[in-house]
Amino acid sequence: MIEAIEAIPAQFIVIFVGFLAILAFVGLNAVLLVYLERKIAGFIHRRPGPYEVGPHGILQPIADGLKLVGKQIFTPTGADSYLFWLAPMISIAPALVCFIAIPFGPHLQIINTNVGLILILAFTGINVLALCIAGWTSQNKYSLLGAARDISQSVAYEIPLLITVLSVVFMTGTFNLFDIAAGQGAWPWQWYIVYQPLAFVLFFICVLAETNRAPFDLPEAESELTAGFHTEYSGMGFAMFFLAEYAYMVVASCIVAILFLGGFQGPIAPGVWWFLAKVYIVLLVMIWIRWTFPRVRFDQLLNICWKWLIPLAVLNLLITLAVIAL
Amino acid sequence: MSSMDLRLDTSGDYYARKFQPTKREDTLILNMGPQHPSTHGVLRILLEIEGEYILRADPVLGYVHRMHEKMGEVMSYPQYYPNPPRTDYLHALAWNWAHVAAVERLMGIEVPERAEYIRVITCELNRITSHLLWWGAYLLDLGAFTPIMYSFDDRERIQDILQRITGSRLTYCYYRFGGVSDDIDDRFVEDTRRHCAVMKERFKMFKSLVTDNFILRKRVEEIGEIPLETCRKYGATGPVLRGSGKAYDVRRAEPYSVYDRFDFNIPAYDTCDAMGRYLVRMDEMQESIKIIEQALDTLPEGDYIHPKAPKRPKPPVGDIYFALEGARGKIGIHLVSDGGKSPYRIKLRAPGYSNLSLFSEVAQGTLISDAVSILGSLDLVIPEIDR
Amino acid sequence: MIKTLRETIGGLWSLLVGMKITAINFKSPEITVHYPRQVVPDLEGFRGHIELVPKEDDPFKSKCTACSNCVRICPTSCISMKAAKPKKKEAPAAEAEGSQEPAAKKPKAKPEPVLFELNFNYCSLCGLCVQSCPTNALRFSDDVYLAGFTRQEFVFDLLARLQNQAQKKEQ
Amino acid sequence: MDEKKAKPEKPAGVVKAAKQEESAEPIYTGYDSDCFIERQDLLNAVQKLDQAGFFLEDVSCMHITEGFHLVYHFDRFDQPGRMGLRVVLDRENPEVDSISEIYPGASWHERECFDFFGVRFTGHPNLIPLLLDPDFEGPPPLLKEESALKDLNHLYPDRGHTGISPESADFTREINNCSNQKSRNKS
Repeated sequence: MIEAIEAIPAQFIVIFVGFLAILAFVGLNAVLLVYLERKIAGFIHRRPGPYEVGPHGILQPIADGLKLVGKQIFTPTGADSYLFWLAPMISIAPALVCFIAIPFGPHLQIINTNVGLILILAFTGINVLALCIAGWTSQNKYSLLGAARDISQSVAYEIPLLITVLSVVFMTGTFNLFDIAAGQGAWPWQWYIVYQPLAFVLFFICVLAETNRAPFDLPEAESELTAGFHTEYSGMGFAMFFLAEYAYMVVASCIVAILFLGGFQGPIAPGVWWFLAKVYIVLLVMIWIRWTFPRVRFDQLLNICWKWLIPLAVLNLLITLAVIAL
Repeated sequence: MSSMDLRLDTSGDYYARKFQPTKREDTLILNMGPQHPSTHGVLRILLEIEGEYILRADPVLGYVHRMHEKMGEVMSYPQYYPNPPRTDYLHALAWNWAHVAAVERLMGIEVPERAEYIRVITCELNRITSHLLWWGAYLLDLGAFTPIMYSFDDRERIQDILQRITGSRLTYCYYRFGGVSDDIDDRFVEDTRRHCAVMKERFKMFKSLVTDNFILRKRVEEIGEIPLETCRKYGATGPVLRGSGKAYDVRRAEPYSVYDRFDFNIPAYDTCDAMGRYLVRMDEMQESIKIIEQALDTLPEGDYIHPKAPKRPKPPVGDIYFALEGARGKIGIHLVSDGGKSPYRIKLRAPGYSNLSLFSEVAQGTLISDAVSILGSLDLVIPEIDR
Repeated sequence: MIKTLRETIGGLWSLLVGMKITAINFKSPEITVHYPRQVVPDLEGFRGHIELVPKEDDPFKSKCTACSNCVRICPTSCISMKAAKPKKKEAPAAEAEGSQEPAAKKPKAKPEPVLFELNFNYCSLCGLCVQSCPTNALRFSDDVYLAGFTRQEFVFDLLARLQNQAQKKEQ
Repeated sequence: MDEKKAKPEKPAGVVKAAKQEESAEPIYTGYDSDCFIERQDLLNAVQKLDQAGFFLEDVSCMHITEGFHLVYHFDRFDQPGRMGLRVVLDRENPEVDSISEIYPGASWHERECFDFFGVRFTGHPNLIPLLLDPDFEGPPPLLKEESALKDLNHLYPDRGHTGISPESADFTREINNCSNQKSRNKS
């Protein structure tokens, strides 16, 4: 028996344990983020937010989760039920994979791969497919419109996202997330945000759009498309989309923290705490933005991308290259 | 997908069948409403869309139709008090006033000065609450959730003030033939003054949070242009008309009550777009505050209701059309009396009815998001439209 | 070009201003009331359903003279009332021939309600009944926290309510 | 607020030569000018009003002994003045030309009259129920019982009920009169 375990490569065990850890991490994060989101919204609105379940409503997300689990699973008439229920799974699975390559601390990373950044960008791209399937198979016109919006939005924003990432990659010369983080110093003036402020802003906007966060939450624009692609999902289907949305937010914030905010680098305290603190600051800003701005219109969203973000990103890349070449 | 034919809704209801797609193959019929987050109640709009562009739009009404006009014919005049405010629950006092004033004019009941002042103050306070709710709800349509919470804060405070006097917070039934049902006191005057001062500060905050916001400007500027001629053809009034550049306000055009004694502007913007309508309403709230402050300064002493006001009025034979300016436009009451104790015919002119009727023309060729923006900028109250 | 650029930068600045405002509000104190633990302090002027006003000298009797003005004026007919003349000790015999005998003989017994019910389900709280009452026998209650599970719970027997209130007062 | 008991203000006659009385004691009726016109003249008259820059406020219908009485309320943005066009329709065949060609906004008002009274508007592009349920069966809801009906002489005493022609000088005078606004100086 022991031999059998020893026969398994160590790497595999690490991945297996890591995967369980990721599941726990994603679940915990979602719970915490839901709570934070509602609490922050509450405070911005000058109301208490969730307050009744547990002290200061701290157990509210768990109650919500239980409610979602207990709900009836409902498939619309005429929907392709296999694809319909596959979509939420396709949505959540890649998000989990992404965490494998993220260095949470100097010694806390599941696999340290040279193509970590590419892996994450590739896997987050799969989410589009999930939303597309969800919208298509829902037999609902609003879902269909939401899916159509999501595809054009994601496709458009992948481009400036990749270009801005490239400018950081050219600076560091590697796609390895650990190396990128390690390449920055412990103090804020040593982070890449100082060298690449424009890239940071562009990347952050793209992240908002890619994760479908307000003001770019067009695929699920409530006042226009009721709930967009997940109009017809109930119970766990909806919960998985919800979970995936928050998981992608966390992944995106991790990338922002690694690329621009020094990752796990920081003075005094252990790296993992610095990393989490930075990730949460980014998340808080995303939540803050959501509760402040109106939603942009669909064509404006694409205009921002094609007319502003892509040229600026290219410009930024060229400047970066010129500086490096010199 | 083949199992679902998105184009031909043969199984649809009466209105969907009447609204068959045109000859084009690549269009979609979309039912927006009656339960849709942006239609503010139970309005249904049938859309024919190509991608996200609207080719045709046709509103379907009647989901909250209650036949208030028939109720008017079977009830006596005082019994009809609670009905008109329930058509437009956001500016209830204006409807209350329209009904009361029409009967007063038909019978020649005198209204004491103090009562007229009280009516002006309360009606303008109510107008502010109506515009505040519109503001919040419009931004909700545009995807900003926070402003409605701020506007409700102020709105609730005004409702607190009004509740002390009128006894209700939404569907007021306060005006009576010949006056109002209760007098106002010093505390009301004080509270109102204080809140007016607070509101002035709040408007600055609203402006920098929302009106100046870049995203909002892009969502409302040059959206839903309604030329003045369209307004005239459809009989649109109120902020919709003033947003199209015509400073037409019943308070000025056919002065009623004591409005001719106050100094206030009629805001008008000739941009004709949703931004024009937005700015008109934002300015109007400030003008209302101006009116309220003037009225409080010059509030006369005296009766709050005419001592000889009839309890069971029986107006003489005749017909009368009385119009006044509601938050959404010109409220009109056509009252025909045959000398009996209930009206022979009472016709309510809801401003939203005419304002909404131009939607199908304006919405053509716009995006769904813009249609939502236009719909919000018309400031619809569906129960008023359906009556 | 420069104009667009300036517009864009001004626009971005307006976004930051918006975020500043929400941040200020984030720090400001709450304006809501935690309902079950706190209640709204000032309920002056609140109009609940109507209730009967007791006589000054006898809290068990209402001022109502059963004129049924309120019943007639109510737009939704939600008040129902039955009137009767109170039975005085020597009255029962006199009652029958009371119509022939003029009232001069003894002070006429004022009619009073034996049943006064309000169907609150239909009430639109217009206040016409209170205003039309010649003896001011009706008033609005301040019963804000009114809730129930069935419609039947909102049919109030106002006479019984008056008795309850009087009993509570006596205790 | 000094209007007196509203007696029907207008003197009898096809045209109300309103001016003489009003200067003495204005009575508020809300109408600065109103006249009866014949059913077939409606489109013509509305055309005239359209050219004069009026907008349509609403179309009010009522059930009377003679049939149906339609009142079109018009008003102006620039020079105030409400104009009422009154049309009387037959009982058996309540039909009138639709004015939605001229005023598209009238389309809904006409559909409302069709709903509530069963008045048919010829030439209306889309005369289907608007406020009522299309499955609604039974007589239109605002029709009165025979015993409750009143006739024109009862409702509008002391004035003629015959229509004037929109081509006539009287009609032009009505249009011009209504911006004098004498009748509502004291509202």
